[in-house]
Amino acid sequence: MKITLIAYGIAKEIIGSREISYEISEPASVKTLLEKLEKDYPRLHGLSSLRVAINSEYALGNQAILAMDEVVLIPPVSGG
Amino acid sequence: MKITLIAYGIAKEIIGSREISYEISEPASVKTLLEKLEKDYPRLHGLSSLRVAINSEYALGNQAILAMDEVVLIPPVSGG
Amino acid sequence: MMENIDIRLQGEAILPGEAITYVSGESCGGINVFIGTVRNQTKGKAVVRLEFEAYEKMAVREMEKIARQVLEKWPVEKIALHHRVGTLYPGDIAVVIAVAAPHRGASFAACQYAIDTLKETVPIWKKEIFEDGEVWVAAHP
Amino acid sequence: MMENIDIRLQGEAILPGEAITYVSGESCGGINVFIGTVRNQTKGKAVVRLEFEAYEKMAVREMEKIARQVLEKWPVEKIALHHRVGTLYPGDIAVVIAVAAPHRGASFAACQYAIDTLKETVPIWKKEIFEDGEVWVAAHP
Repeated sequence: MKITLIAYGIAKEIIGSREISYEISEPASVKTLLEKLEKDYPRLHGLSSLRVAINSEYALGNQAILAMDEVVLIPPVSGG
Repeated sequence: MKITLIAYGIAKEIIGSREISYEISEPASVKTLLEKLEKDYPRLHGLSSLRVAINSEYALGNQAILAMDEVVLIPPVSGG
Repeated sequence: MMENIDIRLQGEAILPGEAITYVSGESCGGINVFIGTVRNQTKGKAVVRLEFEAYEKMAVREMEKIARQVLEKWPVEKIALHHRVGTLYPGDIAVVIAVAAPHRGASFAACQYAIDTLKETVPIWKKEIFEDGEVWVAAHP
Repeated sequence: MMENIDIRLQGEAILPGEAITYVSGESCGGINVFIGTVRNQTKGKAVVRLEFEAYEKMAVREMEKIARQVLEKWPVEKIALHHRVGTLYPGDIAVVIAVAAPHRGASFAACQYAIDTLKETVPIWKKEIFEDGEVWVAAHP
């Protein structure tokens, strides 16, 4: 399954682009996505944290990812 | 000894004036002043607190009062 | 002695922006500001106006003491305490305290200490005027 | 749903007076304001500028969540959260939070909760640019 993956902050720099098309095997969850990402982009592993937002909400590890979801990588936030 | 007594807030209303000339017996202290005042103006006794400032500083009960001191009655403050 | 401290006791309207501008600077990361305003009611009774009076000389000294304590107790860069006197109406600003610090935790703690202490020690009094009477705030138990 | 809540994520300069004016009202006695500004140094290294970016849609939602939590947890009348994005220089304002409450204790506690939570949950990122390099703040342990 191909998803559109969006990345911000340092995750965007590591991925190389704000938005990429990314292939993941089904059934896909946040956990399986993160495992594949950390293999493809080992520098993600060095971050203090890496969360995933699905459709503008923080997602849990076992949450399923569907093809039409807006999937966003959230590295450590630093607003304020 | 005659002192000039200055009063603010509700203490001014009870004393009847911002400033009065007030006779106290020597040796005078904050404590003896307050005792005489509460006899002369019993309504002072009903206040939540009554402090005395001498020369712009809060005074302790045993502090002496001299004729040239600026003596000010400080009822409960309510700034802010 | 008064470096980094701005104390004002004023009859004119307080503008919070003046305290904020005074404490602002490139080395501070957090500014906490407390603005005390006149409420339109006290225990359900409509307030018409408030009359503030101050033992001015001592009030300024006590505000200076608070400011110096804040600079000693916390890593604070600058502090402004502006207090109004005279007649105020609901919505008017009675006091503004602004505290700038390199980090936000200190700015909150110092600002709260400043307003809490001001309310205990600074010789300023307010009388609430209602439609049918008036009362010196906190005068009686 | 958005009554008494003013959320902004903006590229233009933030004016603290706008948040203060929004929350002001005759029924509140205390307003607490936190202003986060860009420091001119981090661990002794001079900061040239900061670049803020936000996942805007979600950032606004998370700021709204914080505001609603504040209105549920404390007797707060109004809250404004204004956050800047884009390029900022030392001294510039990155965030302003203003909270109005009938009594001051709630205004302090609610404002501190709002900034603490914003820094944990709102998807906004800043990169510090130094003379000789740049770093995404908090990215690495």
